[in-house]
Parts: sequence; C-alpha cells; structure tokens
Amino acid sequence: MGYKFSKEEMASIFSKLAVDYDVFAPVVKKGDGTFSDVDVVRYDKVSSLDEIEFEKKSDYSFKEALLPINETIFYFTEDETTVPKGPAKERLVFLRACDLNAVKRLDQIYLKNGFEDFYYKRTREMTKFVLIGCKESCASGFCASMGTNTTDEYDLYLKLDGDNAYVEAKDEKLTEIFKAGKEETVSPDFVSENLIKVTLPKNITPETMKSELFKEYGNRCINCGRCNFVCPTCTCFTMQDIFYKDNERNGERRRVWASCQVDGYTEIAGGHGFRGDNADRMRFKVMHKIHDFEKRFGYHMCVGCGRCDDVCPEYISYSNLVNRLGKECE
Amino acid sequence: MGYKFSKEEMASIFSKLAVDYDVFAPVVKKGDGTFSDVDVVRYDKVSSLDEIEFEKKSDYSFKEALLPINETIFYFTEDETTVPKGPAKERLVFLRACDLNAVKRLDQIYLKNGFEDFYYKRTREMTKFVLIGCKESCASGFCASMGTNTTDEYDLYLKLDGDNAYVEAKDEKLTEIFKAGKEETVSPDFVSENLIKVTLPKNITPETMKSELFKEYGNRCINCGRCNFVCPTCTCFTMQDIFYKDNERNGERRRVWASCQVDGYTEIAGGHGFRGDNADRMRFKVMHKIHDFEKRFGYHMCVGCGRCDDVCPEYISYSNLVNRLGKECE
Amino acid sequence: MSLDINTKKAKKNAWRITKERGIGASRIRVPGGYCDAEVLGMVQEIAQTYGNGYVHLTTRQGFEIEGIHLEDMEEVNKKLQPIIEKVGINQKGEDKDKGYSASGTRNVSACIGNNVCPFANYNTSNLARRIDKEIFPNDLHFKVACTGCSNDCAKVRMHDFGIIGQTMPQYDPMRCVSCNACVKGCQSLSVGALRMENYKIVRDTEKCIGCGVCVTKCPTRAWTRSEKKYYKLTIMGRTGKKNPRLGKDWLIWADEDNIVKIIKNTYEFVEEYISPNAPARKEHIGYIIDRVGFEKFKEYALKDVELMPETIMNNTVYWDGIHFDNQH
Amino acid sequence: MSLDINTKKAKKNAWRITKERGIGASRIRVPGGYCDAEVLGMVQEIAQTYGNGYVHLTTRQGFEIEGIHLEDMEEVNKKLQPIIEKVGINQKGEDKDKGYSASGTRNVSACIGNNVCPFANYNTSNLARRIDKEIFPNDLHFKVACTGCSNDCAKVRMHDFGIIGQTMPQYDPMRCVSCNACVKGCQSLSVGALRMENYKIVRDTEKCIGCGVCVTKCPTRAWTRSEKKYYKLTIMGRTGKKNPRLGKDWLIWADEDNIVKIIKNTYEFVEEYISPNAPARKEHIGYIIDRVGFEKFKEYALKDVELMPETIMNNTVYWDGIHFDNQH
Amino acid sequence: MKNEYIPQLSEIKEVIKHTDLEYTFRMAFDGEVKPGQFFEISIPKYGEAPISVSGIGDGLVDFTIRRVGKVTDEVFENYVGDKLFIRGPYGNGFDINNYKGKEIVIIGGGTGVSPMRGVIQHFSKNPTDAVSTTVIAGFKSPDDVLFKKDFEEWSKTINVIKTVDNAPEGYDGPTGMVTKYIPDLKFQDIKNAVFICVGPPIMIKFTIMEIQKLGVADEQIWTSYERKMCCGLGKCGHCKMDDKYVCLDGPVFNYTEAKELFD
Amino acid sequence: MKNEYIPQLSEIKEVIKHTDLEYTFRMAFDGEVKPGQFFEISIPKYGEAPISVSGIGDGLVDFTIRRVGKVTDEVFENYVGDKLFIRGPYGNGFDINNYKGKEIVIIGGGTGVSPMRGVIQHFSKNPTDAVSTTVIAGFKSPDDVLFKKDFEEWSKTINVIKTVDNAPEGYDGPTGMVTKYIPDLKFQDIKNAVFICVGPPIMIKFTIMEIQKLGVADEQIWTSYERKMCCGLGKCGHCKMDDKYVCLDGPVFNYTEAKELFD
Repeated sequence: MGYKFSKEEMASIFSKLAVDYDVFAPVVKKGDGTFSDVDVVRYDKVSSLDEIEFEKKSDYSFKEALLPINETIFYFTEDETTVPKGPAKERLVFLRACDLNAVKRLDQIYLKNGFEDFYYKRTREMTKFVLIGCKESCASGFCASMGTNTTDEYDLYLKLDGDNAYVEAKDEKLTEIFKAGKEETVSPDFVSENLIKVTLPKNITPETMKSELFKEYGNRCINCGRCNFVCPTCTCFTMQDIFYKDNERNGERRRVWASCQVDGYTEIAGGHGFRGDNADRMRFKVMHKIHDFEKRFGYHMCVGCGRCDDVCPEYISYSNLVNRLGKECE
Repeated sequence: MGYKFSKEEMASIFSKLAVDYDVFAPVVKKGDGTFSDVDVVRYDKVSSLDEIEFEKKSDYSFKEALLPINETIFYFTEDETTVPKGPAKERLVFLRACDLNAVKRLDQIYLKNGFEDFYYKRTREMTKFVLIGCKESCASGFCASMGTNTTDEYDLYLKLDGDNAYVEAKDEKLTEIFKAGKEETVSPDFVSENLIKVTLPKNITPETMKSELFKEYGNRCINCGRCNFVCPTCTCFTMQDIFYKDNERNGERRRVWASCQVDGYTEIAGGHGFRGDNADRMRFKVMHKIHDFEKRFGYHMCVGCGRCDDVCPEYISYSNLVNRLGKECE
Repeated sequence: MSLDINTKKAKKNAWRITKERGIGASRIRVPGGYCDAEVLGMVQEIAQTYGNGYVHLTTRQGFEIEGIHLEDMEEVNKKLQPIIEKVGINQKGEDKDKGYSASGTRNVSACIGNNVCPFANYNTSNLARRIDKEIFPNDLHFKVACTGCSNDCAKVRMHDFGIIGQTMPQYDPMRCVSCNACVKGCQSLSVGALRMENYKIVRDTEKCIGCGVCVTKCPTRAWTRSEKKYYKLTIMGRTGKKNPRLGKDWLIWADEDNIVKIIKNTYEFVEEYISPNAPARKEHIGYIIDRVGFEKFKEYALKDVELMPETIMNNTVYWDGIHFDNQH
Repeated sequence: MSLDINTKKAKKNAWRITKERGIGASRIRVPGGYCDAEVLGMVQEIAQTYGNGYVHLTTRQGFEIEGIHLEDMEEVNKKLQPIIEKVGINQKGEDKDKGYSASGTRNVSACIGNNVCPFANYNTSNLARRIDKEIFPNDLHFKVACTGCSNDCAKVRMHDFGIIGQTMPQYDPMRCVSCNACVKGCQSLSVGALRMENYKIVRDTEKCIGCGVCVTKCPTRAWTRSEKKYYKLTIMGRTGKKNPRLGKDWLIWADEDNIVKIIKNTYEFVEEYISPNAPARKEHIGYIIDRVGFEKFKEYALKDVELMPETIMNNTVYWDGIHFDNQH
Repeated sequence: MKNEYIPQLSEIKEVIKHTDLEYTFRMAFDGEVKPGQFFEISIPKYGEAPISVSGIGDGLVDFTIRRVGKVTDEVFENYVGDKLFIRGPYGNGFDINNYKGKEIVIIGGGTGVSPMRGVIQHFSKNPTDAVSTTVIAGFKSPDDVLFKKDFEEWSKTINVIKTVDNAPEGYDGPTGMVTKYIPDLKFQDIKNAVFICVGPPIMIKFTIMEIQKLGVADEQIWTSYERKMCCGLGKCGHCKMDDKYVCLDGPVFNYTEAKELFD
Repeated sequence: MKNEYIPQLSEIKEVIKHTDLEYTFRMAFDGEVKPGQFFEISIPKYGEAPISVSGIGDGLVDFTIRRVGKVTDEVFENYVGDKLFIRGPYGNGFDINNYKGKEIVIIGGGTGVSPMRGVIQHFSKNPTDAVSTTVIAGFKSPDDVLFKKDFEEWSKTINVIKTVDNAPEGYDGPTGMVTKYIPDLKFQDIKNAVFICVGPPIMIKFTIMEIQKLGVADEQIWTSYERKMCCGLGKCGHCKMDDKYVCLDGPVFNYTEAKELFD
C-alpha cells in the first residue's frame, strides 16, 4: 500500500522510527575518502532522514549492516567461552534493488550452504529492508544485465521527491506506522537499462580458466581487496584470536572480512599459498561471480552494482573484463 | 698620400710591419667578457692583420698601449733603485678618431701638467697612430657633440673594404713602406653625426655641484670603476710597493691604474677618505670630464666614445646624465 | 640617448638584467603554480612580440620571457597587467600597468597539491596564494614553498619556510581487516611507523610523519584523515655557495593560521636585523639567524602565536649542510 | 563500458591518475625549461578543450594540464605530438601521436643558465637537452638537474645527479688594479677563497668553488673564465619521507662528456641492482647505493670514464640528511 | 539453534613423537569420525587450524601435527592432561566402501599420510577386505618418517614401500620419490585398482600423472586436499575451489571432481 | 730627461718624540724648501706617503709624522743614522711675504700645526715682521701636544694659545676647541689681518666660519690641504679638486680659491 507525506512529516516519522529501530543507511562521510578532501558514501547508523544520501550510490555496500567488518564470535576467559549478545533492536537497512538482490546471495551462503550461521541468522531475522529507488541508472552499474534491477523483497519503499515523500509498506508493522499518510499508489523506481551492459560468457571450459585476460588484469591488480570489500555479495572472512594485553589469559575470537585478492588469503600454516599469482586470484574472483556460484546455486552471484569498477585504484573494470571474456568464449 | 692594395698584399705588408713594430690593436677575446660565453674587444699586441677587430668599437680603449695597467717604476735592491728599460721597438697603435683625440688628453696630463712623465714620454715618443675610420656612428658614442669625430693627428689611416685595403700614410717612414701600392686618393671615414647627442651644461655654478642628479646616479653606482678603466682619457694611477716573497729586501715600485669611483681613491693614511659618498664621486668624475679639465686646459676631457655607457653594469648613462645636467643648468 | 636604466629598480620590478647588453628578461610569477590557461597565451604574445620567442619555465613556477630590449620594459609592464590580475597578485592602485611591485620575496611555490595529487594532504596552491596575498609586495628576500606531503616534490627543505602537509591519521579498528596494506605502505613508501599487534594497527606517534599513506592504502576506510589539516613547518633551508643546507623541522602538527602569522612576523625580524651591508637588502634569513641567534628569531616569530596543544615545537633547531665557506 | 585503464601504463605515458575519479592530468615536460613560446598556446588549447582550463606550472619545469577525462587520453596524446616535437624530445616512430614514451626518468631541469643569467657558467638548457636526448625514453627513476653556478637555483642538490657549472678562473696579474672587487665579491657572495697579497690576488684553489663571481666582478678583465667549461657533479640528493638529504660533491672540475657517460652508466647500475620489489620499478638510486655500496656504484659509473687530470674525485661520498626512517 | 563456531574442550590423552617436528596427539572425543575428516583445533589466544584425523579410537581421535606456523607451535606446549579446544569433525572423509574388493594403492607424502592412516589401518587389519593393498609412503629423509611403528605393523599384512628422498650413506631402505615406484606396481586387473593419493600439491600432480600412465581412469583415483579453512562450515570462503567447498564437499575428492578444481 | 719618480736616500739625523704616536724626523736634505711644502717619503717594500715639511734647517728638513697607516708605522723603526727614500719638495708652500706687516692669526689642529711651523718660527724669531702674531693650536689632550718646546719658545715673542679639547682635572691651561678663542681676538685693523688655518677638514670648516664672523674677507684667509698624493707630480690624479692639483697648485691655498674646491 502506498502513502504520501510531506517531507517534514516523513522526517518526523523517521525520527520516531529511528528510536525503535537501528536504521542503517548510506551516509556522506565528509573527507573520509581515500584522498584528501574527498568524501565517501558508506553505511552508518542514522537517526534522522537528512543524514541519508539518497542520490549517490554508496561506495561501500549495505552488507556491513548485516555482517560487521569485525564481529566477535566469542569471548574466552580461561577455559570458558561466552557468545556476545545479538542485536537489541530490529534494524532497518536502506538499500537499492541491486543490493536487495545481494541479500539473497548472503542468505545463500550464510543460511543455505552447509551449516546455518548463528551470527548472521540472528541479525538477519531482525532486519527489514527499505528500498531506495533508482530513477536512472548509475554510471557503472549493470543490474539489468544481471537481472537484479528489480526486486519485491523490500519491506518498505521510500522515496523523496521535492517536498514530498512517498512510501510503500509491505511489512505489516511498518504499514501501521505509515498508514497515517495520504493513500496513493506508489511503486518503486527501477531502471530497465544501464549505460553498462554485460554479456556473460556462455561456454566456460577449463580453457577459459587459462585466458590471457586474467594475466592482463592480474598484472594490473595491486591486491588491495577494495573490489571485495565494496562488493555486496562477497562474504569471506578470516578468524582472529585476540588476547587482551591487560590479561593475556582472556581474549576473544573474531571474524573479520577477508578478500580473495589480498595476500595471505589461501596461505596455510607453514607459509604455502595456493593462489600466489595475481592472474589466478583475478580468475578466482571473476569466476566466482559469474560462473561457479551459479554452478552450485543456480543463479549468478554478481548483482552488477558496479562498485568494484568504481573503487579500483587501478581502474580495472570487472565489467569490461567479463564482456571481453564473453567475447573470447563465443 | 693614399694607396690601394689588395687585402692579401696588405696582410703581407702588415706581417712584415709587425716585425719592426709592436702593433697594438683591438682584438676579439673570445669568452673573456664579464659573463660566460661573452667576448670582449680589447687591445693586445697583434702580428697579423686578421687578428684586428675593425668593426666593433673596442670595449677597453687603446690607452693601455701607452699606459700599461701595471707599470714598474723601478726595482729596488737594498738601497739601490733601477729603472726598467723602455720599449725596444717603435709601436703602432690602431685607434679611432675619438681615441686619437684622447691621446691629446693623455699628453696634456702626462707631458704638460707640471712635470713631464718619464715613462709615458719614452713610450709616447716611440708611438705612431693608425687610424681606423668610422663609416657610421657607433650606438653609444657622441664624438660629434664633443668635436672629437675627426682628427688629422694620425700617422697612418688604414681601411679594409671588401677585397681591398686602403691606406693614407702621413708618417714618412710609413709612407716608404706603403708607397708600393697603387696611388689613390684616400681620406678617412669620419662620422659627422651620432645617434647620441650631448649638450654640455653651459652655466656651471657651485649650485650645479649640489644637483640631485649626482645623488640619483650615485645611488645606482656600485663603485666598480669600469667607466674609468674603459675611458681613453682617464689617467689616474696608484703607487704600489711590492716586496718579493723570495727575498723581501728586494722588490719594485709600480704604478697601477686607479679609479676615482672605487673605494680608497681619496683615502689617506689613517683611513680618512674625502669622497666617501657616491654622489660626490659621480660629480667628481662627471665634472672632470665636462668642466674642470676644460677650466684648466681650455678644452673638454671627454671625447664622447661612449664606452662608459656601454660598460656600466648598472646601466648608468653618463651621456644622459650630462644631458640632464645641461637641462638643469639652462 | 644611451640606455639609462636603474637596474636596482628594474630588478625589484621583477626584471632580470641579462648577460646580454641591453637585453632584459621579464619574470612572471604564478603563485603556487596555479595558472589559468589564458595566461599562457598572454605570455606567448609578449614573448613573440617583444622577446625572442622563447620562454624559460622556471623552477619557481614562473615564466621568464627572454630577449626583451630594455627599452621595451614599460610597454611590456603594461602587457603584464592582465597576467598579474589573472594570477591574483596584490598590487597597489598606482602600480597598475607598472609590472610587479616587488621581487625580493620570491614566488611562493607549491607542488600540485590535492587539487590533483592523490598523496597531497591539502590544497597547496590555495595556501601558496593565501601566503602570497599576505606577504606580497615585499622586497625582503623570503623563499616560501608549500608541499602536499613529506615526499616534498616542491623541495621545501631548500626554502626559508617549507610547509609540508600532514594529516593526523584516524584509525577505526572496527573497520580494519588486518590486510596490512597500511603497514606495508608505511614501510615501503614512508617511515615504517605502523605495526600490527593483535591484528590491529599500532601507530608510533613519535615516528609518524603524517604523510597519509596509510589512509590512501586502506581499502576499508579504517584509516581516514583528520578533519583538521596539519602542517609541518621546516625552516631555513637554502641552496647557495656558502652553506647549502636542508631546512629542519621546527613545528610539527601546526595549523595554517599560525604558520602564516610566523612568516609575517619573520618579516619584522628581518627588518630589524638584516645586515645594513646586505647588497640590495638581500640577505637570506638563515644567515641572519646564524648571526643573531635562534632565540631572537623565535621571539619575533612567535609574537601573538598561540600554538595548538597538539603542535610540537622544537625548542632549538640545529642545521648542518655542507660548508664551503669555512671548510678545511 | 566502465573506465578500464592500465594506470601503470598511463603513468609511464606521463599521465597522472588524479585523486578525482576518472580524471587525469597530462604532464608535459620541457627539458631544461627552454620553451618555444608556441608551446604555450598549444598547452592552453589542450587545457581549454580537454581540461578544466587550469594548468599547474611544475617545479620540474613542465605543465600539468588538470581535469582531463581519462577517456580523452588518446586524443590528448595526439595533441601533445607537436609539443613533444617542439621541445625536441626523443620518440620512436611508432610512438608518434601516443604521448610520452616514458616518464620514470624525470624531466631534466635547469636554471635559466647562461642564455640569460649573468652568473651562470654554461648553457644549462642546452646541457639539459643533451642529457635528455641521451637518457630518454627511460622509465627508471632518475632525477637530473643542471644549474649554472653554485648558487644552485635549480636545487640540484636535491637530485640524483646535480650538475653545477664551474669556471676555472684565469688571473692575469698584469691587468689587475688591486681594486679588491673580486675579493669582496668572493667574500660576500661566495666562499671567500681570494685574498690580496702584494697587491695581487691569491686564490685558495682548495676552497675555490669555481663560481665565477670574481670574473663578473672584475672591472679590467684581469679575471676571465677558463676556455674549458667545468662542472661539479653532486650525487644522490633527495627529498622524500625517509631520508631527505643534500647531494654531495663527487666530482669537481669535471667535463661534460664524462658526466653524461656517468649518468648513462648509472642506468646500467640501476638495471642490475634495483630492488625486484620496487613498486613500478621506482627506487631512488640513492637507496640502491645505500644498499649495495658506493664502491659497486663507482665501478659501474666510471666504466669507460677517463677523467681529466684536473678533475678531483672524492673517493668516498658521505651523506647525512635527516633520518625519519630510523630515528629514535 | 546450534552455534557451530563454539569449540569444546578436549583432553590430551597421549602424545607420540615421530620426529623433532611432528607429533601425534591422542585426544578425547566422543562421536562419529571417519578417516580423512578434520577438526578445527584451537588454542585460545592463538587461533584455529584445520587438522586431519590421523587415527580413530574408542572415545579418542588422533591428530598428527607438524610444528609449523604459530598455531601449531603452541600446541606442542600442551601435554598429556592438558586440554585443547576442538570442533568437528568436518568434511566428508574416506568411505572405506569405495575401496573394498579392489587392488588398493595408497600413496602418501609426508604428513599426507595422516588422513589416510585410518584407511591403511582398516585394510592392514582386514587385508581380505581388498584384493591387495599397497602403501607407498615418501618422506624427505629417514629422520622425517612418521608412524614408524605403524609401518612395521602394516608391513606384516600389506605391501609397504617406505621411501626417502635423501638418505645418508649406508641407508638400506628404498630411496627416491614415490613416483619412482608406481611404474613397477603389478595389478591383476588394472580396472579394479583404486588409488588414494595425498600429499603436497606438487607430489599429487606428478603422482597422478604417473598413475594415469598405467591406464587408470579418473574414477579410480582419490585424493584429499589440504586448504586454508577458517570456519570448516562453508562460510569463510578460503577453501573454495570452483564450485566446491573443500570443508563441506571434501577434503576427499574423487579425481573426476578434483581435476576440475583449479586453485 | 729627469725621472721625477726616483727618490733619493736621506739620512735620519735626529728623532724627536712628541707623543706616543708622533715624532719629528730630522733628515738630511740639500736644497730650497719652503714651509708648507711636502716630500714623498718612502720606505721600499712599504710605499710612499706625502709628508709636510715641519721645519727647515741647514742641510736639514723636519718631518713630523703621525704613526698611522702602514707606511708611517715603518718609519718609526728607523732611527738616527738609518736612511729613508725621499723625493721633493713638492707643492707651493707658504709665502712669508703674504703675511709680513699684517696682524697674523695662525690656527692649527693636531698635526696641522706642522706645515705652519716654519711660518710660526719665522715670525716668532722676527716678531717685528708682523703687526702681531697669534697662534691658536688645538690638540685632543695634553698628551697629544706636539712641539712642546717650540710652544714655550714661541710664547716668549708672540701670542700663543695652546688649547686641548679634553683635559684631566687640575689641568690649568686653556681648554676647548680652537674656535672658542677666535671671537675674543683683538685686532687693530681687521682689514689688515691674515689667517692661516690648517687641520682636519671639520676643524677648518668651523674655524673659517668663525673667522668670517669677524668680518674677514676671503682673501685674508689661507689654508693648506692634506690629500692623498701618490705622485706629487700632477699625474696620479688623487689630489685633484675642481681644476686644481693640490700637489702642484697647493697644498697652500688662499681661501678665495679654496672655497671653490669641492671634495
């Protein structure tokens, strides 16, 4: 059901909402970009509507709202282990269609690939998603190519338009809150086409794995891992055991985001690593996104948000690599 | 009487001449200018015609051919003094009209101002002058204003013109040498007008001495003395007693060019100097050239060669100063 | 009339009296090197109309138009007017169309800065232009340069005042993924002030030079720049025949306003203590300090300066360099 | 398609990848800073057509055209062709219209030199251009600068190779008038290597740095320049975060040909000893020498070099500078 | 809901030293375990490492650990009676049924022998479960040999070739790489042969090349992969190869699958 | 032709010490000399300096030399019997006839007294040659007084005011600048007065100003200039002032000329 509000009304409702919920949304972090006097848009907890960046696609995805960069698995005190508490409040996560499609991928790994993940699950179950529409395509995304340009998995759709705000609430509890507004038909803005079009390779063979393209791009790669860290579908982590400097018998185990492009990712005790070569890492990443995830789960991992292209300091275009690979495989 | 030669004939005659005479002439000294890769034209002993620079006015005047920069007055050995020998050969000095007029000024001081100068006289008596003509005025000279644009005091006039050479010999001995040439009427090239015109101040009073102009130019002056050293009419020198490092009881007394613009010129034992101020030095120099020499000897000292203007590193234009002073005194 | 030029004035008017008799060169300066492209055409026109068609690009970020007849100085000065205005140089009204009002204080130079460069910690050109506005016109011999980071592409350590951009790196351990990029970056590109401890970064605050390499290397925004911009002030470096030496750090983690104040204060110090025999009142500040002592300099320089609590000031600065003046 | 740019190649092609996403800057270099004024107009046009209308004048004597969309790199490279030709930079045939063939070796910079400057002892731009021809294109990180005299306006002591013009002053006592101008000049402007003895000048040949001040000060041409041009070669100065330091004198009274040879030889040394981990094969030569030893460097550098008898070579060179890398 | 990440304390029942670097820890564990499965063994403050089961007993499980890396170094400071955190077993393990009634060749290199130890033990105790059983085990030198007593025991019932790459003068056992002994293997029916091969990647590569020369089909070859595994639960991603998670789908793979798994 | 630059050796006959710095050297010389003339006195290896004649005797000439500068320092190391190079006399000197029958005032400062000594001596010996003769001599302090014996002698026949600028307590002679004593001078007929004034430039300047206040015409004033003189022969140029060469046309000038001579 859709409702219309004035922007002021919406701001006021939102402020109340932000008391009951932990609201995670893209925020412009002034000067926090890689370079001096450059901003970054990333997720943070917000308490008012005007903190939210609705226009620019976030540089880092929503995923940290579900999967903290650092997450404590348990504390240990001598021989005992204690699991930290889960979220105290339900949470709202503002995101776009591509990202909401990415939630499905996170669920796939964390809930449906072997064991269920205790930590993800308890947060996920308390999370509702608020869709931000896309009136026009961003410059680097190719969601239409990946079929992730639309979604109906949102609990709320919220749109600001001039002095007005529109919502469509699907979640019952949220509907309660917004039904005070003027009823109006509201349907999300989705793009149907992007500037970037990606055609996935059709016939991937063992030969594909040896494509010179991986070498070419691998040589350009500096193994910084940004492509993974901004990606809404990358889920890897590493375990870290910390001992407290004040009492070395106590500490905690954490899981921390990991990147398949960064040194050490495949390294086992004794120092042997399995993908020392950048070409192999590049292949591994790309193939995961457009080939083997699909092989295992039946649909592609990549949601075409384009963040990896935007963030790469070496201007490696994953989308271009995929298109070139597609042509090679024809 | 005038004679014409081919340039080759002249060169050959000249080479022989240079055996009998010490020939002093303007020579381009490559790279010996004040600044890197800059030439200077100054007098030196030459043995062939092509060493002589006929086109460009020399930067330093001919006067060093008569008055060495350093001249030993006598050697002393314990209580004895010995006077160095004078020139062994007669000398020919190549110069232009302005400079030949300057010879008169040198003579005035060294022969007719009180005592006769032993050293100058013995050289002067062995010197003949070869006039270089001026087909057109140099850029900075104002000989016409000073009435020094012409002369008939030369012993020989020599002109190179394309493949030919012309001489007019007035000196008997020199006529002997050149009379082998084809007789032709030869008369020197003199300029009748210059680019620079100088009007001397007419009514010089004690007030003139206090003109602000001297301060203005004095402030610009750096007391390097170049104007004096290039001047064909400046005659000042300082006495120096040298003791030989190898035997300090023996040594020599020299006279060395001095400049009224350089520090120390008026300094007496004990350190007191009479013209410490640059304005006073500037006035002293200018007044000597255009006023008090004339007061003493009946004609002006300055011959308007313009070298002081050309050489001044501070671009002080003496000629302009004089013209401005002239206007002030009107 | 023969050339009759007050060379001292001409030099102060930013003209060079060249080694070639009668020929000058017009020295056009562009504060911080930040140059509207329009200026290029203007310089070209002067060079082709009055000069010999060649222009020397100077290492102080100016143009030196060669081969101008000294007679044309006045006319060229008129032509300089739009350039002076375009690059925003201070000028008194009566100096319009008369070229530069002073030349003793050298062009404030700057690396390209954070307009463009990924490593720069501030907008060097803007600071250079601010300082230029504050100190120009002035004929005392001051050399000031701004550089975006400790790489010092502007060679500020060869200046009387070198301003090196710093950032006080801010670390959010909860965003850190222990990828080591900052540690490696600091080790290979900077001073090795970072180490990993318990999977998190420990910054040696004594050693850290505030270059910001950690920030640029961080893939997760665990490292970000401080909101405040910081500057290191190095002082009294110089080239030259007697004792070329590197400027040494005096203030670390200082702020822009105080640095500007210190530079201006130093003018008063120099006015007071410059050698009366200094030719054309040109004496490097460093030599004045060598003569009258660092304490006296400090007394002047720090007038009305209240440093931020985090600013580190070295009480004494020791220089070395190479001594050609009193060797052996 | 999204921007897909080999930044390493672009950088070697003399492009800067700026801090602004998708925006590059074209780095035009002018060897020795000697610039046909025509070039200015060309740069202006590129800046106004493809850039943001602003150009940074660099302290290495180049133009950095700001604000060019990386998509336009190829087109701008074509526009650079006449500039590259005008300033006379080496280029292989196949590199035509493709911009600069390399950028690791930095623009050979030069003070204005004896084209113009009264103090310079040689034509710095010409030597810079000669060296450029000899060493370019090359991607190894070399910084070479030429300065006309020990005043070092080009700040050559912050370079790997600094070439300082010298003249061996020639004294004709018979032209000397004991005016003391040279003694005073040497004392106030240079190192005080002259003294008067018996009314004539005695030059302390150990102390004399060959700056030529005595020659320019002499009013009678008693002092003149040597016919041969001499150069002091200072080596391995640097700015930077770890250990900024002054280049120190290695050769004194050396000749041009041997210096050029030494620089070229050093490329072979670096090829051999550069750290395989050097990012983008960029390692300052000084650090390589620090690592492998001065003797090894000398062995390479002096290959086929036969120094003139009057050339003084310091057998060992000791650097100091400021250590930020291993302080405290 | 079960939190799979939480480990349990397990007592060290026995420590067997093989070499200066390699020990077997016999730990208390109640539950179903298969040879070839692995546990995540952790010491708080140091972290976890996936360790293969090298033996299975009653309420006991063996872990043969090489002293490399910081995690396993710490383990050696634990002794009998001390406790370690463990969680597992994870992975598929070897299915004995795949090898019963076959001419079995088990080829192992170094610690690669550990995951197969349960399999070897089964067939050496029950030699008639197979047509024949041959073990080719390679070690760097005589000092690096693991399971010395086991080899003595096993050689009583099955064929054992224990070779060392480098031997001191006078050493009278077999020497050279394991691959050296493959061409000489005799089979009644090569089609009924099965090969299990575990060891360092380079050893597996050349061993399989050698096996294939015998005309063996991919289906007859098995291997087990050692990969970085942080979670053991199909989450952390480190062990993924192509569409397989070594921790879930392996570590034991038939070569038909394994051959498509690129690193 | 005579080479005027060549000096002659002259023996030092007597050395009279006036102060720590000032001595009179009595040298052998045969020839015509006038008070106010000067000689170029030189010591080989050190150089020449123009020194005024401070006394004239038979075959003798006195030079009172102040120990300043390197030339005159050396002179003090010569003693009786040693020899110095001298050439001269040069310059015009004082013409006694200009002062005969006048009311003479001779004003001297420091070594400025030397060139006038011959004049004073003449009129003290022949007091009736003049209407009156007054000497005002100024010195810095009692220790700087020159010609002490002369002053005693002179004061017997002519008026002598010997003043010192600075005197220690208890000094009972005249003190203050010479100018202080000028206004009080008494003249029978000021138009018949002549003034001779020699000393440092500043002293001459103020003295003449004071004299002029008395209503004295320029023609009645004489002075002598001390200038740098290298040659003494009108060549080297150092002593030139306006169109005058001090060495040739001076050093004694009537003030009508002197007033137009700018430095």
